[in-house]
Amino acid sequence: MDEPRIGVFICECGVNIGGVVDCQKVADYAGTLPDVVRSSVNKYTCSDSGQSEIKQAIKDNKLNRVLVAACTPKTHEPIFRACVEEAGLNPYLFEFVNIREHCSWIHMQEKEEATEKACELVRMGVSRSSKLEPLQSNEVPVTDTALVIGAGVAGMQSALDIADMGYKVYLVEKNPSIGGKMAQLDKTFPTNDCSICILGPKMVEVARNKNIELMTYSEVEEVDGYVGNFKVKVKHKARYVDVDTCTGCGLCVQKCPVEVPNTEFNEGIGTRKAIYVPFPQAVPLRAVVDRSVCIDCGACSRACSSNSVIMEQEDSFSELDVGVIVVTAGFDVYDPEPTHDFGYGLYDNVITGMELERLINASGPTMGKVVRPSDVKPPKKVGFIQCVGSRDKKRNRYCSSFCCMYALKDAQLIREKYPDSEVYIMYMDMRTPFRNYEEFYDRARDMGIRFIRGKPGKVTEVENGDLKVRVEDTLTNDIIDLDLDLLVLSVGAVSGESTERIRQILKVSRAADGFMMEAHPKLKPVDTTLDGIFIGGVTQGPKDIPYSVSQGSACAARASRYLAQGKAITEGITVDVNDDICVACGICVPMCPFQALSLEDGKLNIIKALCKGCGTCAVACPTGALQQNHFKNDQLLAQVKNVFTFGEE
Amino acid sequence: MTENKQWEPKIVAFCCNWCSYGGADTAGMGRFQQPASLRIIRVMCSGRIDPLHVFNAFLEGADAVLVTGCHLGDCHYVNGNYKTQVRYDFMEDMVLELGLEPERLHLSWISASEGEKFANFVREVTEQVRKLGPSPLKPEGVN
Amino acid sequence: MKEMIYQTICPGCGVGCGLFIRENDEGKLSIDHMKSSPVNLGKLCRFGMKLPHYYAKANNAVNMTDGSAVDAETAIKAAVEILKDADTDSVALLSVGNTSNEEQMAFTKLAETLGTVVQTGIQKMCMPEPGTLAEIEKAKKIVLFVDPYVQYPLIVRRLLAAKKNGAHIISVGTNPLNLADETLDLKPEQYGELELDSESLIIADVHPNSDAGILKSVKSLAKGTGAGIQFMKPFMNSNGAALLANKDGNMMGLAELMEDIELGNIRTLVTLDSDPVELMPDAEAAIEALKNLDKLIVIGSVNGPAAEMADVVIATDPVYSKAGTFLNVEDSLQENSGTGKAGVDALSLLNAGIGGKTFTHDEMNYLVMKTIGSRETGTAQCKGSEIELSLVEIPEDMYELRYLYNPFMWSDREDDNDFVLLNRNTVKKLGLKKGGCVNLKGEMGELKMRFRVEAIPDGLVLTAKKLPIAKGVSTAISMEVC
Amino acid sequence: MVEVGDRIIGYSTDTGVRNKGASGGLVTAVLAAALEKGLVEEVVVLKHISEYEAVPIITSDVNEVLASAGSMHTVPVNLAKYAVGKNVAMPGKACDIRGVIEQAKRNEVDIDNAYLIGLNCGGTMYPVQTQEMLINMYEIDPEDVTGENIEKGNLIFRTRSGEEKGISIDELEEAGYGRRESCRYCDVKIPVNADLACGNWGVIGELSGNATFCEVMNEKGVRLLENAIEAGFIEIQPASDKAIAIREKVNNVMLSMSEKWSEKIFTEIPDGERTRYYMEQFADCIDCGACKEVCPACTCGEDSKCTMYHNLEDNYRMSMFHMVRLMHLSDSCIGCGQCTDVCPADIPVTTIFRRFAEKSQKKYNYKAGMTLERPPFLEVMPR
Repeated sequence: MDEPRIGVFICECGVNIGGVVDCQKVADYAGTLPDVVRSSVNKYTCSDSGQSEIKQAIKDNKLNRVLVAACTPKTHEPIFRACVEEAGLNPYLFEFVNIREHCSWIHMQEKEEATEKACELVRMGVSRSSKLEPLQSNEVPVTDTALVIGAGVAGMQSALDIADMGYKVYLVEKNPSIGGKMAQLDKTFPTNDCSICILGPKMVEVARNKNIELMTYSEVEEVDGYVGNFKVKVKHKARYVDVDTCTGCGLCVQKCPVEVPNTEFNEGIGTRKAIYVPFPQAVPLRAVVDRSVCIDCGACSRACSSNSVIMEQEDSFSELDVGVIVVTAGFDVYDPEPTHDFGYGLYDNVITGMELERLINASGPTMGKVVRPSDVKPPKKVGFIQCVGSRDKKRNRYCSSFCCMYALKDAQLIREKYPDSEVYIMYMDMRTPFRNYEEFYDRARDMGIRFIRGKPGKVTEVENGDLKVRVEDTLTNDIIDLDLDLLVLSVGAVSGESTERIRQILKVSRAADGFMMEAHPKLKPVDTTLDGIFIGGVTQGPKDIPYSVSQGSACAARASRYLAQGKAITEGITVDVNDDICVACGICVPMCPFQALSLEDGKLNIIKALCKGCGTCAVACPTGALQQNHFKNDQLLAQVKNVFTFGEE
Repeated sequence: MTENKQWEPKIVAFCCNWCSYGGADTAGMGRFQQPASLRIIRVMCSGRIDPLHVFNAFLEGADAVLVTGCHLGDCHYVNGNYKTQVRYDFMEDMVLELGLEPERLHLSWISASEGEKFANFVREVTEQVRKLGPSPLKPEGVN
Repeated sequence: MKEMIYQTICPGCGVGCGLFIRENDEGKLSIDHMKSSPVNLGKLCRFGMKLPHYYAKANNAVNMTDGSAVDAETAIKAAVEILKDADTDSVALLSVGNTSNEEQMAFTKLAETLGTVVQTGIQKMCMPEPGTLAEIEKAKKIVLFVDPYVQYPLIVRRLLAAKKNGAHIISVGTNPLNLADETLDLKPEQYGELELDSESLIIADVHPNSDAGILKSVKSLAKGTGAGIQFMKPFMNSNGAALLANKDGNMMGLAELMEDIELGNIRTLVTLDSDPVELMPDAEAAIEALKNLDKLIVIGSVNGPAAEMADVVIATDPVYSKAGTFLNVEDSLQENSGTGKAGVDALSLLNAGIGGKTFTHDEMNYLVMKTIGSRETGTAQCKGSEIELSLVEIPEDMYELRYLYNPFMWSDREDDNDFVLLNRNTVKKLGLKKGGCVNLKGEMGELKMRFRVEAIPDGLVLTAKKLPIAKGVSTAISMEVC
Repeated sequence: MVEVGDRIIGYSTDTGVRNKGASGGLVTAVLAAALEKGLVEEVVVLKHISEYEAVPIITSDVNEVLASAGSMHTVPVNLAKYAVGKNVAMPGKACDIRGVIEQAKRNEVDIDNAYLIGLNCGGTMYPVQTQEMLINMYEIDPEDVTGENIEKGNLIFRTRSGEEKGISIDELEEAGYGRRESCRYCDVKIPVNADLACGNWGVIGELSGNATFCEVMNEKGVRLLENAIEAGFIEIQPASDKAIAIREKVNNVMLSMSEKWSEKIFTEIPDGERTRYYMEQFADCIDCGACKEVCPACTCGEDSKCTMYHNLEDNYRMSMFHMVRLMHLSDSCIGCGQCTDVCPADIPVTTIFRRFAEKSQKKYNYKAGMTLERPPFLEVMPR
């Protein structure tokens, strides 16, 4: 590397910086620092003219380092890196100093101190800049297949989009049928069209698509490798039915003597047999045996004309090589049972929204008849309580986003089916953004559904399973006692156990709400911090169907960038080991959460593509042989050293 | 620095790129005013903060050192901040045994949204250190 | 797996630290601490700890004639031819004490055959009898004319022990020492202020670049007050070299010797483990001077810069594997466990070649023992005159660059002392930046150096490293920020 | 056959070894058998140089083993760094074994193939100081000494003429002689971290002085003993309850002595004075790096974090080198005392490092060098 020649650009950011910090003074000071060959002040360094000045200066002054003192690198570093790269400089030779958020904006009244601090921050930056080294991103080849985990509506959309782009997709679903939560729903807001009627054709499309290899009743067990080169182990749970020959005729189901509650699809309302077809529109439409309740009587086997029942079947495994992974593992509905929220689990006639979906569904256990559990009679007075398990400091702080809308939908459906019923919705805030949602809310009001702004304090059961609900209407400050036949809890979403299991296998970060964490809340909403792994649907956080579908498509688009290019560019800021110093003690190896480090033949081996550049291993390294590029010890210590000066300076 | 001004401590803060550095940004965006005592050094993950860096900061003349990162469980790199916690416990024990006052070394988890928390933290530590005076490890004639 | 373990002493300075050198079957060297050594209890300084590097770098001495490698016989033959032709008056032999007594004795025999003497690089001077280093611990008042930390680290513990025993330690010099109770920057005429008595001890050192004026003052200070004096020496066998050199010859200082070479008075130089280029403060000047020689014969275990210019190089065994004995600054006799006799054997053949007798290592050892047994003690050695060097005048607007000579500088040791020392006023005056560097300008050029701030007197710049911009103990330089 | 947990008394079957080696030559015989029968390829032993000096050597020559120095109280060297061969047997004091275990944690020693024979150790002494002590306290010419032993709190020397003279350790240490400081407060006297824990404590009756008490600590210990029995090199018999009790008693006496010393040496330094104390202690450091070089818990090469970022020009109030080392050793220091031994400026390095390490290791309920447990500083999750 040549002697450092640093160009310093101090940004006034209009008056944001210039109004507090004496930028000219900072630039003059910077000019006296070692290795600085030019320094200047710009009104807006990030503007076109500011950027062209940088590029010009790189040429004119033969700069091999550029330092900009302006706002935060979190937003503007990529801009300036691109700028210096255009002028032929390695982007990692750019150094950013934050004198806005970290200086002018927080010392608005102390201009002198702020100027002095800005000088010091620039000095720290210059010292670091002198020690920066050019870095190259690495290229790795990408296997042109994708794995989609979870075949709900988001996963199906994602799989279809990737498949339609011409790439092979493995779609893994833990349940015997694809479809996810949407298949369980009755109608969909705000159009009230039948859920399965719109989803069914899509499910068939998935099954028919030649590029999609569907793996139902299967679970991802292990994932190894890195972007472009994932090795995935999938377990195919024994179905005890030959999927290839079964026609889903249902004869076996009729003969099966064992009947158990249908918890899988009907929320425990109604029953199913030990051998069953998940639901009429299931894809694949094949039977499955629940061996935990099967009595091995053999009745199904005898009933089957195609000899498809195979009781000897065992779990099998496949190993997949995929380039990218889309996670649409879905969610669980919040379970109010353990905490008996609003008497759920104690009183028969307190049900969840999902249970109501199955009750109200024409192909559900009651054939669409809404009845209350205690006496199987249609309710006359129905209440909905919103935000159950959501927006609650003791449960989950977040808003589950779709509960308001489904409550409005279900309330309307009840009013339509039973025009003489009274329907109350007890809410904290009704949240109805997006097209036709507010109109849907208006329609509900027009239909005579009554809205009470307040969260009920107490629910008590009176005689016949009737319920008494006390709620304070916070708009009128009235205490209202409602007598209800049926109380529906608008429960929200939680990240389920199986989703958490997938998260841990993939090592995707977990957000505070328990859902998977995106790489950036705004700019990378479906990316994860792990290259080549994307998250969509409620896996990422509660959202409704259109949003989930969009994310499914977004995941497909993001993922196929790798597939289309056939290569991936991995992090430039990785760790490197100096073999002359490394003593192969192996202390660093377990420090890496990405399995990038291993000891091989008495030498430390780094898989660059796995390294995310956090640098935690470099701290554990006793010799200092392991160094995080761009944040090397001498680079950081140069900054530390330059915090301080001889007092006289 | 002019002679008649009161002594102002120098505090070195190590911030992780994703959370606490963002927290400092948010403090700026919210215009939460702070004493001009802090010098932030950015690392990608708090797990990159080496006792080496912290001790060097003290030896160079830091009156206090702040180790900051994402809240536990929120690490961008799975578990970097747990490692930070492990190492911090050691650093803290060492600093105490070395006879430095406990107020001179702090650990705080600050998310990118907690600008006000960041600002309050800086204010509190600065106030504490002002009372303590310069660090006994500060080399003569350096500030 | 077979390891060799050599019991030897450290060649770093005259203290004579005992240690083991371990050579594994791949020839890699490492050290083991010899905790039973009464000199150092197994402790070693930075130089001693890095000894394997020194040997790895230095033990590559190869027999050569005119720059090409030859076998020992050829090299010796070539040297014989040179010495045969040489005129007795213009031959000089130099050995400062980097080798065993036996080789030293053999060198003296060679000198006798040639009709000359072995020069040790230190002019003849009245030296008091050395005391033991353990006596340092008993002194009541100690005056240091050396920086023990940098120059003779293994006496630090002695001084600390003395301090623990209540000694008052005064450093006369420039660098504030942690172990000193006070640091005084005294001129020789002010030495009276030290108020020494017979329970006091002066520690100073003698090396080829010593300031003769100061040495003289120090000696008279000791004489006048009855204080003891311990002269430290920079070479492992300085005392042996001084003892075994021909006693009545004309002993010159190294500077004088170089001057004679420059003037053409000396036309043939034979060195034994002594490299004038490394020993002189200005290497360039030394090289220029050596170019005036007709012939240069280098005998030794080290391939230094002089060896590169030599007409003949005769390789001897590295110190650790030599057979032989050494006298440290206490005059205590130490013995190596090595068996290498290449040096004595070569000198024997040389001697025979020019008409002298052959001899063996054992014969040399006998003579060494005999000499040591019958050595004269105390001031009886003192004869002849002493020459004073003049001190350099430093102009008002310049700084004085002063060398803190340490023995390890002559072993071409890359050190961490890669900086100069100056004080806060200088920093302020020049506007130096923390972590930055300072540009030093001397008569021989410019140099950018990093610096360390110490409480030293104004106008002074100290270095413990040879800098190519200045020659002599003390030089006027100018400085600016860089 | 031998089992883990067995406590036995044993001796060499070879009379020559039995008489020459300390306490019946059991350890020498076990080592020789391990080498002869191919259980190990190399053995680390002390090569005798003088009564006060020995050098560790790695050898595959049985004769070197038989000629080795055995246990010498005046050779305070730590053997850990010599056990880096692939398949090695090593006799050693508890601190030697602790060092090997720390080396194994850092991948320098293959612990499964390193056979560690522990030797009870009440402490070691400095050779030069010991010679001084012989003259001043025992009035014996150091050259006349042929052997030494610690028994019942007395340090006993044997001379050429066959005489023995003993003085109590307390008395010697009072006079400034006796054991090294780190040995005085060392709290592992019986090397239970080794594969075999051997020593003469608990050898009573007619075998006294002619046999070794040995506790089998693990499977490797079983292999060592069985190998030597099969080879016909040793004979063993179960230790009596009385023998076991006596060994325990000796150990307890030694440990309570350690505790007393520990209290005496590690007096609490008040809050306001510690910084100055440590600064003063390190002020005489000449940066030779010897303390790091000899440290058995350190496996770094010459360039390491403690040296690479330590510059003399920085002129800090405390040494960066020591700060980093204090950190790295606060969980890994085994208290062997080597660093103090080799410090040319006589800085009580070990004692200073123990001030940090004692606290840390107590806090994490972790004792370096005793098991293969990962050092707490290197844990991923907080304990």
